[in-house]
Amino acid sequence: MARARVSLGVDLGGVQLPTPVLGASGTFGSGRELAPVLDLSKVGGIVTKSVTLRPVKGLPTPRMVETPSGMLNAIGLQNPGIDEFLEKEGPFIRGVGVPVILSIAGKSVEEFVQVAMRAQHVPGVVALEANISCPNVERRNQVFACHPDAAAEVVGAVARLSRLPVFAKLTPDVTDIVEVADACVRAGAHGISLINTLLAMAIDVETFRPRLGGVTGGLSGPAIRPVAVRAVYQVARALPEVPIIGMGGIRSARDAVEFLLAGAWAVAVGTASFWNPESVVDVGRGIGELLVRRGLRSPADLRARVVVEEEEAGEPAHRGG
Amino acid sequence: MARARVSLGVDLGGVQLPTPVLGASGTFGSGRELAPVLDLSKVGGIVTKSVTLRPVKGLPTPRMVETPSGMLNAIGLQNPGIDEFLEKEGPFIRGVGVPVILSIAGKSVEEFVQVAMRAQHVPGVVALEANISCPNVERRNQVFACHPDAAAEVVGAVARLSRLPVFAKLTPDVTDIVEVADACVRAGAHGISLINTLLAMAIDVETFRPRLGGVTGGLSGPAIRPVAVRAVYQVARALPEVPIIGMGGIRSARDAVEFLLAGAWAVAVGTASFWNPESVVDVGRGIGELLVRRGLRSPADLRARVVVEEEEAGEPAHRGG
Amino acid sequence: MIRKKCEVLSSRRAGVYHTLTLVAPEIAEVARPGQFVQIAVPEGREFLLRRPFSIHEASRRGGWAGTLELAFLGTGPGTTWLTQVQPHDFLDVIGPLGKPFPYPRQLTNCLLVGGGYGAAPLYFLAKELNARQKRVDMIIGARDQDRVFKQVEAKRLSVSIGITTEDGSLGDRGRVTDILPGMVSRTGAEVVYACGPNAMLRAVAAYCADHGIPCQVAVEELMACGLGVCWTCTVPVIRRDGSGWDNLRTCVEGPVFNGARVWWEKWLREPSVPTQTPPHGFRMEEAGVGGEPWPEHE
Amino acid sequence: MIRKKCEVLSSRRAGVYHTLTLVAPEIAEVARPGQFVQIAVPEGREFLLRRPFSIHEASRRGGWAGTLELAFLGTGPGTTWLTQVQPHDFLDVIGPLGKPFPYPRQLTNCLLVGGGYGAAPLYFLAKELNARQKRVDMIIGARDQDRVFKQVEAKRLSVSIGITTEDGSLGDRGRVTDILPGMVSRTGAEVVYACGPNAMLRAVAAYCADHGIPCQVAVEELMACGLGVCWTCTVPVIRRDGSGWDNLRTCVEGPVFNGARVWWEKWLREPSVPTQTPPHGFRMEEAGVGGEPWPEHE
Ligand SMILES: Cc1cc2nc3c(=O)[nH]c(=O)nc-3n(C[C@H](O)[C@H](O)[C@H](O)COP(=O)(O)OP(=O)(O)OC[C@H]3O[C@@H](n4cnc5c(N)ncnc54)[C@H](O)[C@@H]3O)c2cc1C
Ligand SMILES: Cc1cc2nc3c(=O)[nH]c(=O)nc-3n(C[C@H](O)[C@H](O)[C@H](O)COP(=O)(O)OP(=O)(O)OC[C@H]3O[C@@H](n4cnc5c(N)ncnc54)[C@H](O)[C@@H]3O)c2cc1C
Ligand SMILES: Cc1cc2nc3c(=O)[nH]c(=O)nc-3n(C[C@H](O)[C@H](O)[C@H](O)COP(=O)(O)O)c2cc1C
Ligand SMILES: Cc1cc2nc3c(=O)[nH]c(=O)nc-3n(C[C@H](O)[C@H](O)[C@H](O)COP(=O)(O)O)c2cc1C
Ligand code: FES
Ligand code: FES
Repeated sequence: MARARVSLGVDLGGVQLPTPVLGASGTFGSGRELAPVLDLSKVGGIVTKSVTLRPVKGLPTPRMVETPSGMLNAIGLQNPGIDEFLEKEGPFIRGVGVPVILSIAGKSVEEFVQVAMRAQHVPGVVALEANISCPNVERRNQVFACHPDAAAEVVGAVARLSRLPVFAKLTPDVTDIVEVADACVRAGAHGISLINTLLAMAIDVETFRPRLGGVTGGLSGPAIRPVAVRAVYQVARALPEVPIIGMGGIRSARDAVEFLLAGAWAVAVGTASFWNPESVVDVGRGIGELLVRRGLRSPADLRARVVVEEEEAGEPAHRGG
Repeated sequence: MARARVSLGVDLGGVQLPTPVLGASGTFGSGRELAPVLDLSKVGGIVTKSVTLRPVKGLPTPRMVETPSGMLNAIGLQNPGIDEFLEKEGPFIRGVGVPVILSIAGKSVEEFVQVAMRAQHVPGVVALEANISCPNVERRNQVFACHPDAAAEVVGAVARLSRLPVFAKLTPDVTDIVEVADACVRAGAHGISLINTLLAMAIDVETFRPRLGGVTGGLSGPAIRPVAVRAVYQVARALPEVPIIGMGGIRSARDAVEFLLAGAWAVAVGTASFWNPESVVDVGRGIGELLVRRGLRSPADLRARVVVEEEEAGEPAHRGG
Repeated sequence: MIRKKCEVLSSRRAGVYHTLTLVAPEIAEVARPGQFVQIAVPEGREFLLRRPFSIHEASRRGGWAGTLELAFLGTGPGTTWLTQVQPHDFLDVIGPLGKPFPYPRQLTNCLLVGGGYGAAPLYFLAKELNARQKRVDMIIGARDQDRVFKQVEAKRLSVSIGITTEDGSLGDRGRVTDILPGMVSRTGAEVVYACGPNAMLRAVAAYCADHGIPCQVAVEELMACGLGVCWTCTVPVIRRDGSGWDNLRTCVEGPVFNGARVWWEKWLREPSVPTQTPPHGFRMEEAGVGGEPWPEHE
Repeated sequence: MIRKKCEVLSSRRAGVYHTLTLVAPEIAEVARPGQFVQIAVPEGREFLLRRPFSIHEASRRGGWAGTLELAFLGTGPGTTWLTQVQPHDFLDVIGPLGKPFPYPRQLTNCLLVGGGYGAAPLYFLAKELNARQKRVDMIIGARDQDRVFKQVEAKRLSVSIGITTEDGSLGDRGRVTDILPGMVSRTGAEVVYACGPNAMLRAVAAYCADHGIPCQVAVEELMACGLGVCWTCTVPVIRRDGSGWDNLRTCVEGPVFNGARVWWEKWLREPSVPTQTPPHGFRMEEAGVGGEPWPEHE
């Protein structure tokens, strides 16, 4: 009865999801790989592994390190390139029956645009996610998402030329993430995906070698959740009208609700799928139960509902110490 | 015999420490509080809780939240002000017999300078640590360490007017930490302390309220170690001549050695002292044992020894995904 | 403050509560009622911080000499783990920590008010007060019958006891503050000691302040270290001379505070806090602040 | 690929190794030698990822029907925890994963080479090969006597066995590759299967490639998921047509690879890698690549 009135569906400004919980890019494949251990019909959607224009072989192993409550990865965006990807995964995407957000990556504005143009006509793909938080080799030690103007350039070009809504995927490794998000939105981003991994490193104290073939890598998992919730809170306060897909360390419905309360419109589960491939479904179900318990009707009823008293409010400053 | 040749002492460009392991600011008091459970004569040094010009009452509780492999704190720099601090702690600092680095904080360049002037004449204080990664209320949502020029302004003023070497304590919440570190050094910083906590947030999913009275807070503990090691690695590669005090999630000698290999000249233990108040001593002893085992003579023999092959080298870029 | 690896002598259930007896002669020897210990959690878990527990019993003499007893509820990961420790396991314990309950100088009639597991330290206190020829009466409050903590022992230690449960399953239905006035007049209470949920302490302290009864409360606040170095555990307390207030550390200046001096409105964050300045001094006068009925803490 | 909560039937020590028997009929039914399972670690720990383990035995018939056996060393936190699981505990298991060892079409003489716990999957393989009327001989290598894995069972399953230990405490002093040539000629080996440390596999594969002996190796690489979605577990493998190479996933396209097609120099990162292009094709020819002696994996 109470349950009957609850719907898990969310509307990301026109992008309809059956549940607010997506499989995060690079941690869910295209969904196909997990089908044997997961009821795909129950996921909110799938964000594909980022695809580039040409095939990328990626970085040498080791490509991962376990760290306290998290892990580092340094894959280097290995992927078969957009053409082979569409050939191999297109039919599956068409038939999977849940919304697919295709994640695109590239080293130049031009490459992003070309991938987007090829990707946008695949039935089943409801949106693009521009992974601008990946290595930009044209400007060393930089990623597009580290600079509002560079980010806007990429996202703007893709948004102008593609018929699909574009989510800009941002990194927390910036001085002012709101500034970057704002620039992306002004440039035409439909929404913002937060957060990508944190740039990090681990060293083997026996061999003195970096524990990743790529030397540095991205930190993910529960360890980063508080940073991700903060990023979502900051961006949601500044851009309340902009759909936000929140992620970073989510492994339970309670974790996900933290993101919704902070201002996310939907969430994505990444690393948690590695140990519990059913996480995306479990988290969705758990959100439903919580809604019932609270007498709420929709995940949207939780959005940005965090209670911050006026005296406390104001832009968050660093309170450490 | 082998042990006999090993010395744990390190020289931070003139600042001599008996061991490379310090108690981190805000987690070690002035050392006095921990004396009953810790042999202070065995620590490498003490970095005091940050002191401001006037007394600060700090933020409302709750002031901490436990998070996966870490914790958030939002103290708001509660302290009695430099005058009462020196009155209360001066005698102890004078007599403690290990180097004390006095951490200073403020809302303006002027305040930093005034605190520094009062602090510098206390016997036992061997250096100042300018905590420029604390809230700067004159520019909301900003901390000095978020902007190279602001950071340089503060550090430069303190360095010019104080007879003590100044370490600039930086936050990882920036787009380019090397740029900030470089600006501080050019302005006269003697060394760099990395890292302060990451800006983060947690929300109570039952009450919908932030779990910190300060709304946002700083993430510390093992969870952030890979971010800290990366920050030290970046700064050490760019500024090999500059003494670096590395910290962030250190709880064992192996953790500490990661920082030394990445380029730290010394390390500080923060959160780990909360569950093991003897951490600072245990980590120091463990480094000594590792030196013996490796047939090395000094912690300096580990400094920046991480082996990065040329093909791999180049500025670290974001490798996530 | 002593740090020791303490052997677990026994781990028992007491209703919904668990009690743990530790072999800790050095700590038991110096422990006083109201103080607490910090217990380290096992390595390799995703939670790291020590957990604070009041000292329920500290036996210095007799068969259990040199032992500490703790009583707790298995709620989150830390206390759940603690319910699973076995006899002969060793725990890393730091204690005794914090300021104990002060004993009254002249006054003799003491009323002890405990809520939930908050009653735990009051049994240790009752024994010490009895040993000092004070009259002890007790009020034990809880949500329901199962949560009423050790009523039998309470009866043994006090002249009279009152019990309240929110569901009325035992004693009077309601809260401790409902029967507080009656108990105060019946027992001629001159001093009140309270430990339990902060909201309960606030209500007890308010009543005592309004009626000029000296009141000591043992509070709880989140603690990262328990050793005085992190400043996460503060409570706003009004200065004895009324000149202002300070955020004092529960782990060092507390957990026992003068109930009349805790600035409850600010601490427990009523949205209705009108002002940032402390409430005017009269309460403190009535509560005998200034000429307090007990010696200042050393 | 099946996910099940599997009851632990037994947990035993075998020298320095531990063996775990799990009730897992669905997985045992379809498991083949060379495949592995991913075991979830308990919640609340600071390590999160599943641990991969080769299938040492899969009993489909007889007394132990429907069980899986794993063999492992307690090294880090995950395997140390696993040594402590008790009978009747339940483990969250995903399997069978990866590509199994292919069986030769016509060739009959099989030499199985195992190092350390790497020998574990070879016993399962030996049984399946025997069941197919193949001749099985084995080489078991280890650091020392205690690390020689189940030599008695090895003897039972093979026509002859050779043992090497680095300290000479059992069998020949040295490495498996020291006795490999002799064993090959003595047993008339036509096919080699190897599992063990990657460095050992590399040496075995090099010998086989140089002597034109088809060689299948089961490799190890760090795995975050084991399910094919994270791409952390890749190994550089030369294309069958020699046209280039690809980073293939150990958990999907492996862990069993054609030893002649693995680009060892690149994978194991010899500083001496001269070039970024794969070694020229001749090895692959000799190793019979192209016209491979076993059916391609489905
Ligand atoms: C001085 C003092 C004495 C205490 N005495 C007792 C006692 O005798 N019996 C008993 O059952 N409990 C007592 N508590 C509360 C007890 O410390 C918490 O219940 C326990 O720490 C919860 O840990 P957890 O992992 O089970 O729960 P979690 O909620 O997961 O703990 C998360 C974090 O919050 C802290 N925390 C949670 N609840 C409390 C609380 N109520 N007070 C302080 N910190 C908290 C924990 O220490 C931990 O750091 C006392 C607390 C204090 C401050
Ligand atoms: C296909 C495959 C089959 C395996 N079969 C066996 C077996 O039958 N018996 C056995 O004892 N071990 C086996 N291993 C190795 C085993 O998975 C590791 O020893 C184990 O994961 C170590 O976990 P830990 O927490 O004890 O060590 P840690 O070093 O703390 O593990 C840290 C991380 O590194 C990974 N890791 C560490 N060592 C290895 C390794 N050698 N290979 C892959 N990942 C590793 C862990 O999975 C974990 O993610 C196999 C590995 C693979 C890839
Ligand atoms: C409770 C707490 C209080 C802190 N207070 C200060 C402070 O006053 N000044 C400062 O520079 N850093 C402060 N820090 C940051 C630490 O010095 C250290 O940089 C950070 O915690 C990372 O190290 P860790 O992970 O070992 O704790 C504080 C950290 C904690 C946990
Ligand atoms: C192994 C791995 C690969 C990833 N690959 C990508 C990728 O290709 N594109 C992308 O946008 N994000 C990628 N990510 C980042 C995740 O999508 C997600 O933003 C991040 O991991 C934080 O969420 P989590 O903590 O739930 O994993 C990857 C993460 C992991 C762990
Ligand atoms: S808990 Fe750290 S100061 Fe009280
Ligand atoms: S371990 Fe994830 S793809 Fe192989």
